[in-house]
Amino acid sequence: MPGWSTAADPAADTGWSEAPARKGFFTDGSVCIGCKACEVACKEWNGIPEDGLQMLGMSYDNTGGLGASTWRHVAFIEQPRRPVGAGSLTPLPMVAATHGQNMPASSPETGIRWLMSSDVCKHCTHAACLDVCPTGALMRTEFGTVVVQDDVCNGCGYCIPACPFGVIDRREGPAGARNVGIAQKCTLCYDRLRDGMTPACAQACPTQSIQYGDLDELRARANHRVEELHAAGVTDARLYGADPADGIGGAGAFFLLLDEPEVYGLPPDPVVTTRDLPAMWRTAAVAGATLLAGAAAAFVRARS
Amino acid sequence: MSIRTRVRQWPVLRQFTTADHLGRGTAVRSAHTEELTPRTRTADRMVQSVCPYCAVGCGQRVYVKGERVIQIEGDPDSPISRGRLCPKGSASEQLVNGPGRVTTVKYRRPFGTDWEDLPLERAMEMIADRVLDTRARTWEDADDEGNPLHRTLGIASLGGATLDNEENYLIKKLFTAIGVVQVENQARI
Amino acid sequence: MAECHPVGFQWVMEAKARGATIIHIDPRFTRTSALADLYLPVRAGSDIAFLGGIINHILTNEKYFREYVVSYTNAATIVSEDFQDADQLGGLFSGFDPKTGTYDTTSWAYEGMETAAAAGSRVVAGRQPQANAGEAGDEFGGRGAALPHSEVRRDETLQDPFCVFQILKRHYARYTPEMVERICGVPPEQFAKVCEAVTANSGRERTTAWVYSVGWTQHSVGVQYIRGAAIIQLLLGNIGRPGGGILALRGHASIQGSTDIPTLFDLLPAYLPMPRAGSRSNLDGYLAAIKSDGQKGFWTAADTYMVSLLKAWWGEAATQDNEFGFDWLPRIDADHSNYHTIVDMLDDKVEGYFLLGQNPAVGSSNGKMQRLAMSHLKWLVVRDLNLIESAAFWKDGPEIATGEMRTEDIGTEVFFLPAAAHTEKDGTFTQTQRLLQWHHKAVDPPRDCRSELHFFFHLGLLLRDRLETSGLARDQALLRLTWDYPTLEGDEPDAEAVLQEINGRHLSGDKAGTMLSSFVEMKADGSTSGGCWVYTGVYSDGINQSARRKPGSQQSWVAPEWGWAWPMNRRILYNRASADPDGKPWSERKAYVWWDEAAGKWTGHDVPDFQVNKAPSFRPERGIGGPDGLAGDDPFIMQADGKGWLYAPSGLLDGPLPVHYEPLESPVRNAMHPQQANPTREMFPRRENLTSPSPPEPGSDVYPYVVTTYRLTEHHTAGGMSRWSPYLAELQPEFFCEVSPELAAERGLEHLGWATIVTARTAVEARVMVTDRVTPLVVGGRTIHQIGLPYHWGVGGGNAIVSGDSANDVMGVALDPNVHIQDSKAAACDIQPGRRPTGPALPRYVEEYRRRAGITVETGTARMTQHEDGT
Amino acid sequence: MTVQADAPRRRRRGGGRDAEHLMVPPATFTSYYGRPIVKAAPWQSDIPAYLFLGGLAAGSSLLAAGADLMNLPELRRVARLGAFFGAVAGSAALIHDLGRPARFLNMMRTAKPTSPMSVGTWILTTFGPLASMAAAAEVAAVLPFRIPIAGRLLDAGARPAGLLAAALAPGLASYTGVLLADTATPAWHAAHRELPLIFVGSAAAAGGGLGMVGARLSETRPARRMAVGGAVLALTMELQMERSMGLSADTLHSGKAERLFKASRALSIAGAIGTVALGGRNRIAAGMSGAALLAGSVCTRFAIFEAGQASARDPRYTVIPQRERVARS
Repeated sequence: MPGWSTAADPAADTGWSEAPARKGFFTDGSVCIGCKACEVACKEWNGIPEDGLQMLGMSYDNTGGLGASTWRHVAFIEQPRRPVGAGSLTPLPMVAATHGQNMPASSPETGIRWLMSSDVCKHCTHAACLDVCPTGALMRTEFGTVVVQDDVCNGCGYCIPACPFGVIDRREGPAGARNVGIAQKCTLCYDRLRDGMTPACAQACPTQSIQYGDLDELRARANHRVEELHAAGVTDARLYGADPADGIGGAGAFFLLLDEPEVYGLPPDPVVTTRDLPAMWRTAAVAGATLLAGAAAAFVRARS
Repeated sequence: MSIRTRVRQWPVLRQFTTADHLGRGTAVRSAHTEELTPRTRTADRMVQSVCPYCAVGCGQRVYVKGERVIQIEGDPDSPISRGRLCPKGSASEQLVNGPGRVTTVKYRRPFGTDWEDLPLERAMEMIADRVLDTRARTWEDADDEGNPLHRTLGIASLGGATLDNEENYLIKKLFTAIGVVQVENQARI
Repeated sequence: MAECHPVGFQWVMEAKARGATIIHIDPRFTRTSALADLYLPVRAGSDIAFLGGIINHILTNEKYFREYVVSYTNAATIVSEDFQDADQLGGLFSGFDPKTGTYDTTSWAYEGMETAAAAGSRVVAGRQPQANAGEAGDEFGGRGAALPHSEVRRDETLQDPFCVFQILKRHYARYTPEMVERICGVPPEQFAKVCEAVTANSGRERTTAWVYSVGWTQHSVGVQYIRGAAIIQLLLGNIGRPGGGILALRGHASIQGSTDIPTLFDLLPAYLPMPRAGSRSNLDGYLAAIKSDGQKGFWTAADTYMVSLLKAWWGEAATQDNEFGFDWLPRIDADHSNYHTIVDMLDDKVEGYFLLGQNPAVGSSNGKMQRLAMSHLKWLVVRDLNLIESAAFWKDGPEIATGEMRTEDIGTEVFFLPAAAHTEKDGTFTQTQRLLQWHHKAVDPPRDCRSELHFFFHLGLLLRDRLETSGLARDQALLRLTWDYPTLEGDEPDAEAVLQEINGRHLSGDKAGTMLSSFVEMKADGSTSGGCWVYTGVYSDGINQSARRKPGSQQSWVAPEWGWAWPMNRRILYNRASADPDGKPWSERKAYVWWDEAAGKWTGHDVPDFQVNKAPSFRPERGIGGPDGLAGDDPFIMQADGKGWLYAPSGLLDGPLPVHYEPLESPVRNAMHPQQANPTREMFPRRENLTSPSPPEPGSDVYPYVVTTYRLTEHHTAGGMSRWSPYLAELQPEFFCEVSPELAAERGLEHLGWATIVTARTAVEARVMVTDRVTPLVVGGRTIHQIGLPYHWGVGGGNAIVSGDSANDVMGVALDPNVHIQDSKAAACDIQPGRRPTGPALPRYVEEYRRRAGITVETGTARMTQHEDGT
Repeated sequence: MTVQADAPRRRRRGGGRDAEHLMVPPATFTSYYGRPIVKAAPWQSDIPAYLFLGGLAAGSSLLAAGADLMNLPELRRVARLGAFFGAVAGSAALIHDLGRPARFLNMMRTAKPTSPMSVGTWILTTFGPLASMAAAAEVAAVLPFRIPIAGRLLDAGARPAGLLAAALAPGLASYTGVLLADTATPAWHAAHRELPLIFVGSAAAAGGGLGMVGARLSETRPARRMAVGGAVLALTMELQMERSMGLSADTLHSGKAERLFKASRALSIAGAIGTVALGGRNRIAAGMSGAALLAGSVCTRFAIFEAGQASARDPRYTVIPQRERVARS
């Protein structure tokens, strides 16, 4: 099936032999302090330009969202504090059901809750941006991550609407400025990874809210963390993107959230668009055949 | 690159000749990507430093290439910071190489309406003259009761909390020796 | 802490992961609050009442750590019967002189020492030199005040009505949970949670740490805030122990270092005071004011520290005959601290000003007064990385826009000299835990950029060159100064050579020329040198210990081989207190330093902060002073009696115990005492620094809200190191005010709209952030709204990526009498929707407010509160 | 599932006061401050224009091939030129829309079945020269002189080239439907079962319409049939598409997309009726009907394009259908 890989190991599926263990991020929103070190460390390492000096009024978020010149984005959400455990927690394919969700509420606190979490490219197992890229600028690396090759991309922009998370974007700016006109997104610091280094954001993160490592290990650690939080009564905790059975085959960069995904600006149930591509090609074949047949029919007794 | 190599490098061909038939990995990798190396690796040297912002004292690694700072990041060896930096620390490279940094002397003459340029040596001479002139004019040798004062209140200084101990030491030593007592810094503010 | 020291906060998160309870008490809900287990909003300026409430809880519920308190603190010490507490005198202690606004502190002394406090001379508020008084609190960065001797009467049953413990009980009896609610706006059930958590997590097995920043210090009673925390920690046994302490989170890379090696008017290096004009102005007289031979502890060796300093500065020229050059030191006779200097500038008494990496036009209180003052200077030298507002005030400053200043009329000659960045020079920063860390030079500074080391060394050479032939006595101090540092490439003085001078050397004998390894080796006979005795040891064995970088992963959790901490590489001060009086750890969990009976010495994870061979059972003979006078259970080795001071019998100018006073500008009457504000505060009554009325004065309703200032993670103080950085500027691009939805409704403020904040000083405009994170408080039955202003922005800096009105412009200046720090964390204001007037309309707008409030230069300057009935 | 719309939302607060005011909204909303979740394609009008031009080229090339085989020279000429124009102008639009137009050749680095754009690029780059050759023969034929050698080659190659181009035309016409559908843009992806059919219909309508405009009446019967058939197919599938789109169909009925969509329907219906009623009898009526069908095809492409863009900009079209899908399963 074109465009739809079932391989558990995306690196092996893309021609990498003897690839290292798949790498990823576990971003734990329960310990994020919203310092934005990740945003700056990322920009500094990757030479990304400043992209906007407007105050947005979205709590302390003046970044807005991920884009061509923002590869890490810290979301800030102010909300009334609900009784512990009373937050909504719908089971979603991206949010694996966990045992904590029906725990009784304990010691309701009043006041407010300030959620913070650092968003990033998900480095999907089934990555739509990668699938639809016509130039091969987007590439799966040996680490299982997805990167844009700056020297290849011609800025067709197709990856942008393809991404179910709205991550990748084409950099705007004065012509000639660095990487203007081409698609840009988190590379999981591919260059650093190749030298055995930690990605810049994870290295900077003061509270280890951003953890980098082997994906398998991160998933185990994240599951443990959720159990720990549930035991502590934080029953709102849930993982997002940690399940290989979800619509993108599991994210290489997944999250621990304290509320529904859309509260953080994440889609509740994203599905890689190319999952439906075989069906689309079949429809296209039918359509093409219809056109051909119609055209042929039009010439039956063509002369009037 | 010869045509032949060029053709052999053509990803469409590599899609057929390698395992990456769909052209999403090895087949489409560019030569540039293949040679991708972090700039920390190609740096001429790395020196260990300390973040210049707050007083937590996070360790920094400063990478230099071509006598220019090319990267500043957290030093994992530091038991204080364990390699981590806040946004300010992470922006240190911009502090050093920042677009707005002024690297030449600027001078504003009395009642002047704009900055002028001045050679550094000339500025130093002029400042030395001003110091001695003011000092001579405002010198207090003793108070009304004849108690020694040995000072001037005509000169003051503010700053030091962002400076090195060695610098503060010379500042305090020199100012004290010329009788300037109004030496203060952020610790008072 | 998460907000301003994010990387330090990782350790709080570690503690939380291990089960620690995190409590955040702040007027503002910050990123710290977001991660805390419990957040309590509190009214700005009310913390002494809050802390006092906890002390009362500890005392009335017998929650104190009795063994620690009896053995290690002055709880048992008997105080003079002449002492009268604030509750007896309407909020004043005995000895207050309303004429001078100062205390005669004699009656506060320990029993039998009532005359002693009158030794020496001192600097007092209001700048009047006054002889025959105790030392000022500003000098005690590294020690307690002197005592004439250490013979004190103690009642270890703590029952004597005049023992410190009983005084404490009486003093704090009024600080009930109800009073806390009335003053701080904290409901009793919330307050009880704090009391419960703090006491439950203190004792043998557990410790509690307190962390503060300038939210505690920047008040006219700032020192007493910290004293409040000190009393709690001493009562609970949390000092000198791992996981305990009162931790100051300082905001600048070397602000601790600039206090240790002070760029401060009243100190010489290592907390030796600047000499004062007057009768005791020879070396002996100077030393006698610092210590007595009869007192305990290491301050009795102050003569060795001082002589070594003089030898470091004047070398061969410092001899026994000339008192090692003591007379070359300039004398102080008044408060010459920063804000006094600013006022003197306004009065044209100051001609020249150096600004070294500091931006007072934005970062100091009452920014307008700062800028006006600088316009009176003859010359100004600014050394910075960027063209900060303080360098460019004459060009594009706010007063140019209002017409209050005209560029063509400003006679200030300005030299902007570009500075070297931390990567462009060698040197040490001393961080907030007293750790010296060497940073290595990576590259040469570009073009005209130079380090301060370079600037001051070469300025010194130029000055000496010009005075070479001077026969004037006043020039000898400079001409005889040791000023011959070796230089490296680019004529940069060798910072290591400076650090070596700071460390000190043996000057004669077998070891002549070698580095001192400890300040204990210092001599008063001129045979040693050392520029900062607490730093001695940083170059021990001829090795730059501050440059040690053994990875943390390769050493113990105390990490003693990373950098070097003063004194003597001790990471926790007074760590003798981590063991019980017998020298055993209070608990295995909290073992840190202990007495090894077999080896006959103190040992443990850290360098013991105690004489290493002194057994716990040791008791000195009567009359012995100095280090040898310390008993085996006197952990507070820098204190004159070896004990932690719950009660400060001397050294403070505004009281031996903290008392709640309202901020100078407060919307409410002091609920605790008739006395409204700190009667000993330093004030600057003048047109440029007006104060709005507070109850019981009429007119306070014109400025009905509380305004406080603070920092954001994304910026650094006055912005000189962040507003020029695109990556930081874009994260917080605009000046904003944080208000509650309730206040927004009351004043018609719209989220993301504009608001004008006006105080007695001026008005600023800010974008509005309406947020539930700001909570209106009910104080004494009245709703109090607080407005938060981050203070990072300024107007008129050259090339700044972002700019905006400066929050500090609205704050006034009144000082804590002990340390001369301004009260910039609580003021009275009004807020209105919309942008402020511009041009000359702005001063008129501010003036109209003043008129309505009836403000004159005298407003708010009465030291003793006029009672409501006029008495 | 309720969704609160744009943040910051209004909230009533304060003791009995009527004042409403804006504030940092609490996170009970189901989006992040009303910001989009997915990103709209960065494409400007180049892309919908290309959708039309590609369709025109495809429809025209089929018409040209038929006309060639059936010996309808004028229709052949018009259609060949239309195919050429569609391919060339369409390619120009595609290149113009690139962030780095100078790198357009990088499209030829790979051949990716997972990428409709890659597939389409290969189709177009094959189609383009073939259609050009066929068109060149037409141009050569009307020149007042003979081009040596090349002219002969053109004579010989025009028919095979035209037929090959026509063979590619179904792909060229239909792949663009997949191009849009194979995205996370809610309105496009939801329409993935209909878009290829609509687009081939639209292509046929455009190609036929052009034939009606450019060829003499006697030769336009196939063009009229194709145009009407295409218009009917497109219009029918659009009805089906609106059902498939669910919530995101709203985007076809508001704003710019609504105006375009209405126009596309009106023009297509009018063009089809005109074609059927008068297209075989009146040269002017045929031309006008053809023009209406061409314009209808343009509007169809732009309407669908704009609807997709609008659906990407509003998070409701991302969140609600996903929530509903989860609830169903």
